[in-house]
Amino acid sequence: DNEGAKAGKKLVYGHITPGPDTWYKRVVDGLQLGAEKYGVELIVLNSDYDVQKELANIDSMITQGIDGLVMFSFNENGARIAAEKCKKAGIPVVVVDSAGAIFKQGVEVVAGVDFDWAKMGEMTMKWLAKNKPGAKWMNITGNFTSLPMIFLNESMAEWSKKLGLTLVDTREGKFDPNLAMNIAQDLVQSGVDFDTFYVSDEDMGAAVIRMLTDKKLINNPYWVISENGSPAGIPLLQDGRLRYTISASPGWEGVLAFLALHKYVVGKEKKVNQPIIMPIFDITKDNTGDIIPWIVGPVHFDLTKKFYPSLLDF
Amino acid sequence: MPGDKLLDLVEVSKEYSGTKVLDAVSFSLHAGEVHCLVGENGAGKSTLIKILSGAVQPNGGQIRLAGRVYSHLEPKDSLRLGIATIYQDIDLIETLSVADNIYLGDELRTPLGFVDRQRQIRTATQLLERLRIRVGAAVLVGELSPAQKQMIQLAKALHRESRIIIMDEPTSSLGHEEARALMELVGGVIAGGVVGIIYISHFLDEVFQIGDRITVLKDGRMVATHAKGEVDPSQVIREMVGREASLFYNREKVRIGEPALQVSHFSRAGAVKDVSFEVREGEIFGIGGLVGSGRTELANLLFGADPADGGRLYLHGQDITAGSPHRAIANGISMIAENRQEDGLFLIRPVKENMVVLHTEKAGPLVGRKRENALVRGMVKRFGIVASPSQEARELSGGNQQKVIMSRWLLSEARVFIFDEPTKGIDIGAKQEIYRFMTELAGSGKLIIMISSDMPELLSMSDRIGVMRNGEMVKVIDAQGVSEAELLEMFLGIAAA
Amino acid sequence: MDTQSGRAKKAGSALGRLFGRQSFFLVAIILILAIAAGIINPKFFVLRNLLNILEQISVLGLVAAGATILIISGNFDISVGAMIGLSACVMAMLLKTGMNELLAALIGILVCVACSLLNGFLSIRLGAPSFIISLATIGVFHGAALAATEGVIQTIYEQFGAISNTNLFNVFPLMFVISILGFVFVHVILNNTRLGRRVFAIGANRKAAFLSGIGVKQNTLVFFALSGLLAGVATVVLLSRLGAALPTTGAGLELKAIGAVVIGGVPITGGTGNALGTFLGVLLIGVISNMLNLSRVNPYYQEIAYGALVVLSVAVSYLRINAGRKY
Amino acid sequence: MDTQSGRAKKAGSALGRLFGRQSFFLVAIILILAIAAGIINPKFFVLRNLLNILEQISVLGLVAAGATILIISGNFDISVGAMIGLSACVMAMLLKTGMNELLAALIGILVCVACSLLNGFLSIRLGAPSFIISLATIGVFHGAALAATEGVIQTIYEQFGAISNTNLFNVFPLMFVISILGFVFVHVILNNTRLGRRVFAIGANRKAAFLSGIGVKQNTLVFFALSGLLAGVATVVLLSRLGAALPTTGAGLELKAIGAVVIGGVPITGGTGNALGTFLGVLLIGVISNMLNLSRVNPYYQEIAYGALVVLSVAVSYLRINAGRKY
Ligand SMILES: Nc1ncnc2c1ncn2[C@@H]1O[C@H](COP(=O)(O)OP(=O)(O)OP(=O)(O)O)[C@@H](O)[C@H]1O
Ligand SMILES: Nc1ncnc2c1ncn2[C@@H]1O[C@H](COP(=O)(O)OP(=O)(O)OP(=O)(O)O)[C@@H](O)[C@H]1O
Ligand SMILES: [Mg+2]
Ligand SMILES: [Mg+2]
Repeated sequence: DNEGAKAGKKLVYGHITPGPDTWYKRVVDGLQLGAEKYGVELIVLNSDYDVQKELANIDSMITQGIDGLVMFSFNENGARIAAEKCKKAGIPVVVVDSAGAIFKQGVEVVAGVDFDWAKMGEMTMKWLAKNKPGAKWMNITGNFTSLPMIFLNESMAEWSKKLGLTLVDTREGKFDPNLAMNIAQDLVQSGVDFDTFYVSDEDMGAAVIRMLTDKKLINNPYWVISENGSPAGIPLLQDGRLRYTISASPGWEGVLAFLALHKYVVGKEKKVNQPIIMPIFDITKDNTGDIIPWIVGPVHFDLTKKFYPSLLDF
Repeated sequence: MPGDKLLDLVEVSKEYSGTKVLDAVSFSLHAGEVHCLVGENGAGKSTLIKILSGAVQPNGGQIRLAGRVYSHLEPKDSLRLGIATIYQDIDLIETLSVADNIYLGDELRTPLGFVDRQRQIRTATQLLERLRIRVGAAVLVGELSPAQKQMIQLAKALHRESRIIIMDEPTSSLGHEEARALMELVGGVIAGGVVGIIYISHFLDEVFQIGDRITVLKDGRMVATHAKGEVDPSQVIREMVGREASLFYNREKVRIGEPALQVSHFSRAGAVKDVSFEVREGEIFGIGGLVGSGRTELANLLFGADPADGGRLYLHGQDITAGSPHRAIANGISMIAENRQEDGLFLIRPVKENMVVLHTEKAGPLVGRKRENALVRGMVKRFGIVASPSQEARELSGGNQQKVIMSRWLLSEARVFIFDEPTKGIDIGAKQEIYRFMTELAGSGKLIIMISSDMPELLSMSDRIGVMRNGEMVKVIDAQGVSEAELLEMFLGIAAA
Repeated sequence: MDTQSGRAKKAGSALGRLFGRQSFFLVAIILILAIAAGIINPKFFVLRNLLNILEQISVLGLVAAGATILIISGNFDISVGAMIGLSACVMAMLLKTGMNELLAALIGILVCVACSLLNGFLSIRLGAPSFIISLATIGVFHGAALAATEGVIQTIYEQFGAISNTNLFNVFPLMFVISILGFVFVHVILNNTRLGRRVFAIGANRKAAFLSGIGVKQNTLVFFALSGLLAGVATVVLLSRLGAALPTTGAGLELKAIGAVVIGGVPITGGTGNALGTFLGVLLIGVISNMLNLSRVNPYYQEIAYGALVVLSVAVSYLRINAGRKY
Repeated sequence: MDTQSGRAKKAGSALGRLFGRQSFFLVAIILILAIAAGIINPKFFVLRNLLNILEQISVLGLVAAGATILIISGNFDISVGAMIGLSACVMAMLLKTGMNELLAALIGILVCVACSLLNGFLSIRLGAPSFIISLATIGVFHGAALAATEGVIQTIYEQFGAISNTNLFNVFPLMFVISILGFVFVHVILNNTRLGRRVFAIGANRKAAFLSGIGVKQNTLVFFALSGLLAGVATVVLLSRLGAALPTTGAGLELKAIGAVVIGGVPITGGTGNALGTFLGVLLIGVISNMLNLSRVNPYYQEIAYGALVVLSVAVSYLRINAGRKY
């Protein structure tokens, strides 16, 4: 079913990305790095967070007769539809960031690259409980409708209770730094008793920190913790204004997704529905060097060799 | 004794999508003269003067002006060259004050360059007083009646020191008094010998009163230019219409029957005070009064367009008082509104839809194209409307627009017709056709109320006339044997009650 | 009289009469773009791809057909995207409880009609522009969908697929046929019914319409109901296509629909326009999106190209018509 | 004559004259909401919170002030959000190269003016509504920002904080002062300059304006330039506040701004309105957002509450004015 590969023609992979965003861009970079290394052409289409556009993108990929698809959907349903449509068209699919949901639905894909969002929530709460026992924290989440956010929020709420912390309230920051900043500013003013902001990415986190810094409230009393380990957070971690984050590299995620797909397409892999769950680490001021870089490079192949040697085995 | 030549239009032509509406028309104007332009609706009068004012670009010909030759003008060139234009359709900014409108594009400014609105209001007030226009300079134009707006257009054109003044049917919405004031004004301006005036009107008596020369247009072509005194009205009419028509319409009288429509105690605070009267079968009941006397307000109350503080309407004893135009129409009442563009026309819709809207409302949920087309064709023919049924209403000449509105309501099969200034802007030939129609309606048992500021029309068409003054109907008189002067005295309230 | 018929003849060639001037140019642009797309990527003209385009525009088409009525009548509803999201979530949740598909679809459509009527009612009752009312109700509808679902996607898997799976004569996607029926419906209303005349009359001159005995307020409510009805049908099609609903499902459709309507020749002040123009506007948007996807342009540049192509299309279709306009 | 002046007298009490009728009711609503907010959470009336509101509305205020001119003149620019994103990204990228802050700000403002002029130019040149043109250029501006940044956030950390850190007299946020200056600027233009008279004239009746010798096209370009200028200043303030830029920075501001302008009493067809109304519209939006944030309403219901409060405000301000309107 991989006529392209067999005919020795240049392989063409497709990638559908949810929308323009630093994270997604780094995933694209990772795929691109793999594509360059193995001489594959990569077509990227952008869904702009629009389910209909996503559907059109899937159709378009099939029309163009690609040899494999890396599907990154902002909703589990998009990934499912891509998997089903591509299966009909005989195109292998690797899904990114929605593996759990896909496997649960019993749809067949080659692999799913993902983070363990529930684990991430657990780690965050454990760190907070240890470093600020009894913390009262405010959750400025991304989108209510985003699957990782839903998992993360559930897990954090559960562990927060278990560990004797208080989740004071949740607000939707919509990944919009301006909105997150306004919400944080009002919450500070509201008289509600809390001491920690959990902000679900560093872009929003940086805006909240800027506001707290201007108002001279940073770390006194408000701590800010976040997620992802984006470069935007590193200097803030280093100067102590961002207390904690979790390292999760989209660049590496892209590389892994590429390798999983490529290994299958060139015929060295027969297994399907392989979960590739990426490692995550606590990051604080002291170990910013351990952050897995977002910007792609050879380091990601080295890491792959270390954590997933079999993926390079073709 | 003509002064310098101010203007020469040489063989000017204009086409709209392939149709010539002006065909090599030449026209000139001297200082100190009033040059009148007459012709049927759609003859091209307004188009000709719009070419001069820069509103319309000609397709051919020359404009010789101020020692130069232009192929076309822009409004700002035209204004700069001392041409002031009073357009037929009101083109004012409703959301700005009277003073702001008068000085629009030519604002008075403080030394710092800001608009000096206080000074504008002061000088505008002086100008308005000089022109005897009784409107406050700080009032929003949107609040004025059509007649008042028409007068503001006048003030706007005259505030600049212009050498050429163009007036396109300036008296069509004015009352007798205002029209006379305007005539005097024109006389005064002309007497200076510096200014020349181009004057368009369907009132031939006006034309013969103030015109030094008269140019007749027909179907976009120039028929003739006459010097005053070399021609009589009947010849001009023949040249315009192509047949004989009388300046005064002598309507057939219909046998007057019993009182049928009873207007009982209509009031609206600040506008109409306790108006009651009766209309008899076969009768045309005229309503006269000065501009602003509340005639239009009264019509709006009868038609349910404005909320009344009180008042009932009975037809043959049956209560047909309406709270809305919808009810009014259902009760068999029609009203031809005074302000055709604001209250009547769907300007961006085809002539046909404009004409049949009432019919469509009556005829059921589906549109019957055949029947509509037949109705439209009939009206276009009867009134000589120069337009195709599929043309947008905004492309029609002013008089033709008025004919479309008239057609709409004449097609309505109502029992009671209220006409508010029905023949505004309509040419002599078509006026007679409309009068004939109204007479027929009266003859077939319809009840007609006609508001008109046109004295001859009011006197010749009405059986009785209700005189309104300050919102009150002060008296009802028999139209027979009353002179214009007597009627005017009653409007003003000078004559003994 | 003869001047008139001469005018009518000259005004329109056979084609021009058929399409109206704006539509004629739209067709020309669509053809030119399609040819360009075919040259860039021959796969553009593959039947499957053409059918894909039809499928892809069917939801937007239904929404835009409804928006055509509203915009001609001088109204706006920019909460359509949000009401579609709400209705899709409601339908999906009902289906998950095992409700009969037809009944669920009916309820979904009613949700849209109710939302739309709410906008119309508030706008009429308060005398406020429907634009601002519907801007505010976006929050209400979207918030209601969020509250109902708590943000969790409502997946209906194999249910409700009948519409999106069916192809008429084994070729034409049923969705597209439904969309076309929507356009025909709107076309007939606008051109052959009294209601349609009222749409134009109210849009062209509210006051004159009122004085002609047209119930402006009541009819405006009907226009909103119709727009809601079409949005409801669009939701059914969309849900059938997606198999899942989120509060954000449908977001942004309203602006695209308004864009299509305006490209199709309806002035934003209303009063004139037709269903065919909107259909061509929708088709144009569909063709541009599809050709860009097939063209392998870098996605970051796709958006620029998309915007530029829309401007270009507007240019061709408006420039000819307004050539020489002075103000 | 006396009927008229009587009418004028009835229209306005002293307060009514001061504010205009719509503005008067807006002030009333804002006060009522503020009191309600204060009852729900007494912290609402803490000076710090009131200043926060002023800070939060300053960016929207600048955008809306510019939109007031455009909308009164009968135009729309719904690409303002996208152009702010582009300009913010350009500025941030320039700052990262170490460019002088003032120079970078100037360039950022110029980017907005250029984008806005592009919209105006295309709309005039093609004779197409600016709504549809700016709908298309959203893609162009957003795409350009994406292409420049590749979607990566541009963080400027400690730079460019001067505006957001400074408080006049140690109390008033400089951002808010800038915003107020923007409103004063627009107010003076609208009320005291020839240009302002033209804004109204062109918005109310393009043809009449043209016939009065006003260069409709040239002046429209100036209006776009002014709107761009204010959007540019808004971008500078926004970037200073956020310390980072994304292509999506500013997204949605245009709809909020249009909302504020319409709530403030400008009809969407233009022709009338004033800067004070818009300011009150912006303030209203700011108060509602703030009171909701302070109120601890369940986050899923916050959006519903927001929409409902906006509808309620529109209700109070329009209902009185249009009471008895029949069509
Ligand atoms: N924009 C336009 N498009 C097409 N035809 C037009 C347009 N403007 C005017 N016309 C046509 O030009 C002709 C002349 O119109 P014009 O307004 O000059 O007549 P007029 O002599 O002033 O008539 P009236 O006495 O009714 O005012 C009419 O047939 C009219 O329909
Ligand atoms: N919308 C309005 N706002 C304010 N004043 C108005 C309005 N309409 C009419 N008026 C005023 O009400 C008075 C009565 O006007 P109306 O139109 O009834 O008089 P009319 O006798 O028909 O005279 P006209 O020839 O001016 O119509 C006039 O002074 C007019 O200025
Ligand atoms: Mg004329
Ligand atoms: Mg009157």
